Amino acid sequence: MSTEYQTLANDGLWENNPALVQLLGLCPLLAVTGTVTNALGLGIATMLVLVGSNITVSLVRNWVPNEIRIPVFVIVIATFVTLVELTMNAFTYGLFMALGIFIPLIVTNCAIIGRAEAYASKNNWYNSAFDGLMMGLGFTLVLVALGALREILGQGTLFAGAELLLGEWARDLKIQLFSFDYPLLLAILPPGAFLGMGFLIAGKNWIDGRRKAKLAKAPIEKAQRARVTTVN
Amino acid sequence: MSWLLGILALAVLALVAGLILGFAAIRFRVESDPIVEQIDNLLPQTQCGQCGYPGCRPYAEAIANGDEINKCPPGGQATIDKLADLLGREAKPLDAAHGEEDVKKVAVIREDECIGCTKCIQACPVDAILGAARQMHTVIADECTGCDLCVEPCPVDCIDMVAVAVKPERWKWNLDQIPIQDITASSEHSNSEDKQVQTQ
Amino acid sequence: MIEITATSPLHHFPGGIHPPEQKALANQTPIQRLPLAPMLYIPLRQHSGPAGELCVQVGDHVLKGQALTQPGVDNGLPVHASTSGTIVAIQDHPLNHPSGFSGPTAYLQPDGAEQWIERQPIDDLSRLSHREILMHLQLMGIAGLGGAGFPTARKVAGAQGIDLLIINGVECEPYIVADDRLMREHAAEIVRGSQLLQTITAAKQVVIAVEDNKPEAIAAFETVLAADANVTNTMILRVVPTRYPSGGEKQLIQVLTGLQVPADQLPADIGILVQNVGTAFAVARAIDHGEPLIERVVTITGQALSKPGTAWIPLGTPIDHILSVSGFQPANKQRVIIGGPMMGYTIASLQVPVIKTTNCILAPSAKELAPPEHEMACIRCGACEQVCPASLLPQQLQWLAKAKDYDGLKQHHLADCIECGACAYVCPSEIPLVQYYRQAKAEIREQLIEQQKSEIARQRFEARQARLEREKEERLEKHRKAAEARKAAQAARADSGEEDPVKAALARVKAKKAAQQAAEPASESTDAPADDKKAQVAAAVARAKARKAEREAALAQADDQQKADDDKKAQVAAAVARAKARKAERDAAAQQEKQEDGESS
Amino acid sequence: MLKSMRKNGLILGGFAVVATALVVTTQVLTADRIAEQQRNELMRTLNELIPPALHDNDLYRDCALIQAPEALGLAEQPVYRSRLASEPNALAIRTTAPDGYSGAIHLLVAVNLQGQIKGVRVLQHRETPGLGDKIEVQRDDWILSFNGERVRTENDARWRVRRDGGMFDQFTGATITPRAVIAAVQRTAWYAQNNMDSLFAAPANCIGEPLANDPLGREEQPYEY
Amino acid sequence: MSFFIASSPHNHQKRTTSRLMQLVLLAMVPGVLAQFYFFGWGIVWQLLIAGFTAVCAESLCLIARERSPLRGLQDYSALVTAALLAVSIPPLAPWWVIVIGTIFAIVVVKHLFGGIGHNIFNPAMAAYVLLLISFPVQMTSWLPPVTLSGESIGWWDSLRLILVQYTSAGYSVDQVRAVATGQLFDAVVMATPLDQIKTDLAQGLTLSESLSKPIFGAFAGHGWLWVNVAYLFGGLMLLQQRIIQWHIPAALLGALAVAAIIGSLAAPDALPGLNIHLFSGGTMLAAFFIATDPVSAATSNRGKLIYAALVGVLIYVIRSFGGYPDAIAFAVLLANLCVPVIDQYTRPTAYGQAGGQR
Repeated sequence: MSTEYQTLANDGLWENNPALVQLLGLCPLLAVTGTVTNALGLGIATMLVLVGSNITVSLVRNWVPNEIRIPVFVIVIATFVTLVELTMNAFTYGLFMALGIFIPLIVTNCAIIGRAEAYASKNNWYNSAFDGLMMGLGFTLVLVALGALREILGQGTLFAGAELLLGEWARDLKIQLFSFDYPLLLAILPPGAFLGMGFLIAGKNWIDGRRKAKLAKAPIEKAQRARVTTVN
Repeated sequence: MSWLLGILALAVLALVAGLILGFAAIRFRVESDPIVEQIDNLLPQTQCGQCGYPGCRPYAEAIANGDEINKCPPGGQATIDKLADLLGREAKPLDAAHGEEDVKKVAVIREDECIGCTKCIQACPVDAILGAARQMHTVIADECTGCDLCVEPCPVDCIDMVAVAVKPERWKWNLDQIPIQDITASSEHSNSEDKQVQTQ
Repeated sequence: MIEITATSPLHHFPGGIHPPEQKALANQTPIQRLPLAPMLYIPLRQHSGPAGELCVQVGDHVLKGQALTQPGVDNGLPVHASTSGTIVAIQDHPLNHPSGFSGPTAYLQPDGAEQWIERQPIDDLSRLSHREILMHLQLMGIAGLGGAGFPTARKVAGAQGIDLLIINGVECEPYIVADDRLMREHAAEIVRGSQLLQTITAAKQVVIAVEDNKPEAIAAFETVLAADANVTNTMILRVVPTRYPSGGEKQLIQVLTGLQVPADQLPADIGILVQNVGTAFAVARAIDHGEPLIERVVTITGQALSKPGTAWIPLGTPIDHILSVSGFQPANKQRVIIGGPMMGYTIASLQVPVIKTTNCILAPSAKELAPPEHEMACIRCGACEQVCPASLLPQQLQWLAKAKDYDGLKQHHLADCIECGACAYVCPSEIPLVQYYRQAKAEIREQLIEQQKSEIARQRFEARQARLEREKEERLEKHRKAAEARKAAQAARADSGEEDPVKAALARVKAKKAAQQAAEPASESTDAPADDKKAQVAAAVARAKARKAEREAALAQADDQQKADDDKKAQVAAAVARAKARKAERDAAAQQEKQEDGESS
Repeated sequence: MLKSMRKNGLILGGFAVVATALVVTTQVLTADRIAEQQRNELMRTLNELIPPALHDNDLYRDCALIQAPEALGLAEQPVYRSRLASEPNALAIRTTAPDGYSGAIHLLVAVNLQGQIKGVRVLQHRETPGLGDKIEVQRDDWILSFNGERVRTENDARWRVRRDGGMFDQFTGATITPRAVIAAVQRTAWYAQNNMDSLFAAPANCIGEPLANDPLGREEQPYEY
Repeated sequence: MSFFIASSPHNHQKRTTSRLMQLVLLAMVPGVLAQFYFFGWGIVWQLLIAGFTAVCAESLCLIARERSPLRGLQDYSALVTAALLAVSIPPLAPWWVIVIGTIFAIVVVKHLFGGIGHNIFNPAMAAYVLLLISFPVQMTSWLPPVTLSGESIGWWDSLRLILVQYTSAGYSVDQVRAVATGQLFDAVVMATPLDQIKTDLAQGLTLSESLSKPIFGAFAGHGWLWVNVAYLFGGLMLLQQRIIQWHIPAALLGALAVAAIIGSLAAPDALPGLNIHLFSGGTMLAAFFIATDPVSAATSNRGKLIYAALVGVLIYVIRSFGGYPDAIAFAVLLANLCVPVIDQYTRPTAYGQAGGQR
């Protein structure tokens, strides 16, 4: 794996994670992360759209004049979202129902148009595809983490309703970790999503801080100083 | 038939939008902001080159073209914050590779050692050194930016970078740095050696 | 047109506090004269503004009232010998300043004779021009005795034809009673000074303002004013309610007139001038008696003193002398405060002298003024906002100051803060708010200076670049001309047709010479002969080596204390190297001299 | 300027055409599959209440839209009719309880010819999670307590929560929700009993009307962030 | 011996934050006593648990933030938060309710926002809302006042109910309540007067029918009236001691009263009147102890008036038309959100900034 791909992967999954760092796509992120299944479903949908739109935008980037690039990106993204929506409707009907309005809302997820604008419109298609994949994966991971957090705290389960996404066999995937007499409703309700998100971001920053503290001990390479004046 | 209509409608819509955008692109073009000026105004104008560019203005141009904003040790964190504010970028800590923030200094030539080679005069970016060939040189302290570019060219190593002495009227109220006279020694006029610092 | 009558309503300024007054400690006894200190330390700068130019030398004998400095090119305010005696030193001495810095100070050893210099009173003001009167005030060293010590002549010069002259006898800060005692004992002279100031400024009206907690001072003024029918037309006494900080210039103006001085203006801009009673007194002495400002009333108070009171103190008297004759019993962590408890500053050394602005020396016991406790977090209770006389948002300013948001501070009008300390006084979390503001103000001021300096640096840099560019072009131009000359020569040769070897060679040489001359800026090349250069370089290298050795030696010393022997060796080596270097240098210099002699002869 | 306008317009138009064409194609390809999915989903719920053994007609198609504001709520509600050997057998009626704690509760009530409740399911609600949401069959058995009950009179006093002297439990901390559900089921059952014939006779004018947006019976509300 | 350098002013009004908070705690005593009298030992245990949890949470947070826990605890603010939360929740709520609430208040609402002085929201009220939406059953299970049920639960049984949810005789909270009340009253559902009205109105009863129920007594609800009077008394003590100023209580109660009068004139049979609004629920506690929290309230006097009036109106609106019977917490939190805006628009004009009026 070349460094280019490494950088892309690191950016998408951690350094420049669309959800944790760029704070993009919060609307679906906070709304559908009640369970891991929902989170995973939306994450995969977003990832598909992201990869598709990134490839397409990258392929057409040289033919699109600057002035109309945004409308073109929007058309491309809207098309992919509709395709994904129709496909999910046809093949994972239950999940489609559960995710409700949030599938079409992917079209307004700024993470997607953000990547189209920031990366795909300046790079070749295979790099863009990889970037889309990594960004999508990063987004999905955050969704799933938040979903797991809220599902465990709110219901004491994991993978409840996995059959909606994966078919009937997945019904057994559900893990009942513990059961409450009184679930922590806050975790299920939208404020819980905000709090959970806050804690995830805090966690990431904390880890970054620790890593940086370790890095700081490394010796610093002196940069070349320019001579402003010439001395004969 | 309905789908054909859909395609047609969208195509027309897109066409119209494209026309409008094409029109707007030409009609409402704005000249770019003189951002370099604004950046240059924030830089400390020491002209020290520690950023890797020959002078503050070249660095300002580089920043405008996307270079990092944390390469200016004389400006320090305050300058970085202001640049971040101006450019809407994230304020980063000073890049240690370019040096560290230091107290303000001026160059002082040990005049009895100066051989009058004029090398420092040529090195000074703000013409703050007076002198002529084989004459003793001296630094105009008020004009010196403390860039220390004159130190290295000096063949006899007679230039020192000295921290600027603070005058009472430019004192910054750092009470905890005041040396306290020991009260038992208060009757003696000489400065007692064992100064004790007592802070609130 | 502002007009104040004895019955016109008083106004309010927002906020304000009522700290315990503690004035009875020192205002019960008349103003004393203390024994003269064995040495006076007279700082050359005792006011806000540039220092004067020194006009005495070490060893000079000076008379009482003799100027030690004169205005000079900076138009500074002179200081005078407070008594007769000898100048034994002029050197840095701890300044009467919160920073604890030292500054140039004249050490005056009194001879005890109190021999006055010849005084030149002004009998008739009308004989002198306005300019001459102001010059006289400046030469007498008069500065505002109430606060910052702004030169009175300059303040008065900026306030011509004003509506209202306010003589400030409010003295609102706890403990301080210097003005109180002065008003009680010298009301007539204060009124006289006020009249003089009125004449000088051509003010239409004079108001003497006194706080209602000084009944004796009020009575004294009433007696004086009643006795003189002339003054009652234009001069009235107003008694203002006791509330800190009503003695602040801006607050007093608001109380008396209901007007506010706009933020970027001076009181004179709205037709008002405020002078302290002490200043009025000093003006009277300076004009009627020709006495320069060499002493002032100082409040000596606090429970760490057994004999508090007020005294005429010659400027330059060190604090420890005053304290010791007042029965100073210091405790551990003793505070000695110059000024009052609200706005005064602690000093770090008792050697600091009394200067023109010193109105109070406060040595409190820990019981009466408890030392500050730990700063706790701000709970946004808003108490500070309720007491701020400038209607600022102290707590907001505090957050901004802590965040170093200087632009935000400017927007919140930090500059309008008068540092009265009311906010910090009421703060339940004991946040030293004023300290934060002062630091922020200093930082803002510093940034402004830096910005101006950087602007100058930019101009100089750009000018230099332009100059270099110009020089380069000139050089290129010379090259071009030389080349043209060569070409012309060639052309001439070609034109001549026949091959004249001698001519051609000559032309070649000429062209070459021209080119050479063009290439080397003649003025710059003052190349010393080779041997001189060599010597110079040798000397320099030797010196550099010596310095290196020295540095290494020093390093070694610092690094390893145990290796004292090595150290010594290194030191010796360094010394030897240094000596060698010096010798080489001398040689080089001698050689150079010779060379130069040779050249000139 | 004209050149730029023409170029931009044509490119954008071209993109629109291609994109729309793609969408249309996909839609054509998935249409059948989607319809089937919707049907399956509907049948699953219906079959829970009226087991396949009790009918041999196509419930999915034997659907009538009925408007009965008094009993079923303001909207037109689908009624699915189960027939065995062409004989009327049972009804599944969608109904609305407008007076839930946090708005309307949508229910599906199955009644047999005798007016006996075959089963009740909550299709959609916004009751407080942890309190009112015990009306969901996934969370509590409470909704099953209707099975086999019958409404005897129009104001049958047994059809109350226990605290009001009826026969149904309430939940700890929430009485409004059960009250609303009980009242709605009662109204619906009473309506069905009295209009059995006309309900079966109504023309089948809806096919596969979806019961709710959310088969879990719980609506994830589209909060507007 | 040495000198001491300090910045001016050197004298100081000796009323520290610690002292202020202590006095606030002291002023809560009458209210707590009233609650103890009417609702039994539960309040005492809740206070103890909350106080202990608050001290622990505060210390841990301070240690985690590398500050001295001893100095941090000295300001007593954590205890005030704990006390406010403890008096707000039902006396027999399980222990983990108050523990979760207190930890949330201290850790999330206070320290994650930067510690005392930096929290935008009133910690006790934010925690109350968290508990209310997370554990609606526990948070709405109030006991009928002892004076009404005639039977009190002993200190030991109260503790057992809080810790293990069963008395020594094996009764659960619900059973105790049912036994204590003899099924006289609503044995299961919430028993506060405001709750009762809301439930009754939802059931179709008229206001007067609801008010004729025994829980209301003569004026504004058994027990609750006296609890409110006691908090009013404590609040007046704070006013007299100048710990708080009149602006917030006056504006809050005034706005609430005006709204209540208008409401009951407009719809006498659906909206309860002045007496119910002022002396039921947590009105007095809110007016004198909660809304006056300096950290999350507006700062200028004008700002305080606006802020508190907003709280008053919000309390009325939410009580009358919202989903929850009492509305103190929501109203305070919503008003907290508005504080920066209020502060911005009630900024006094600084000296000399008004433009030179000569």
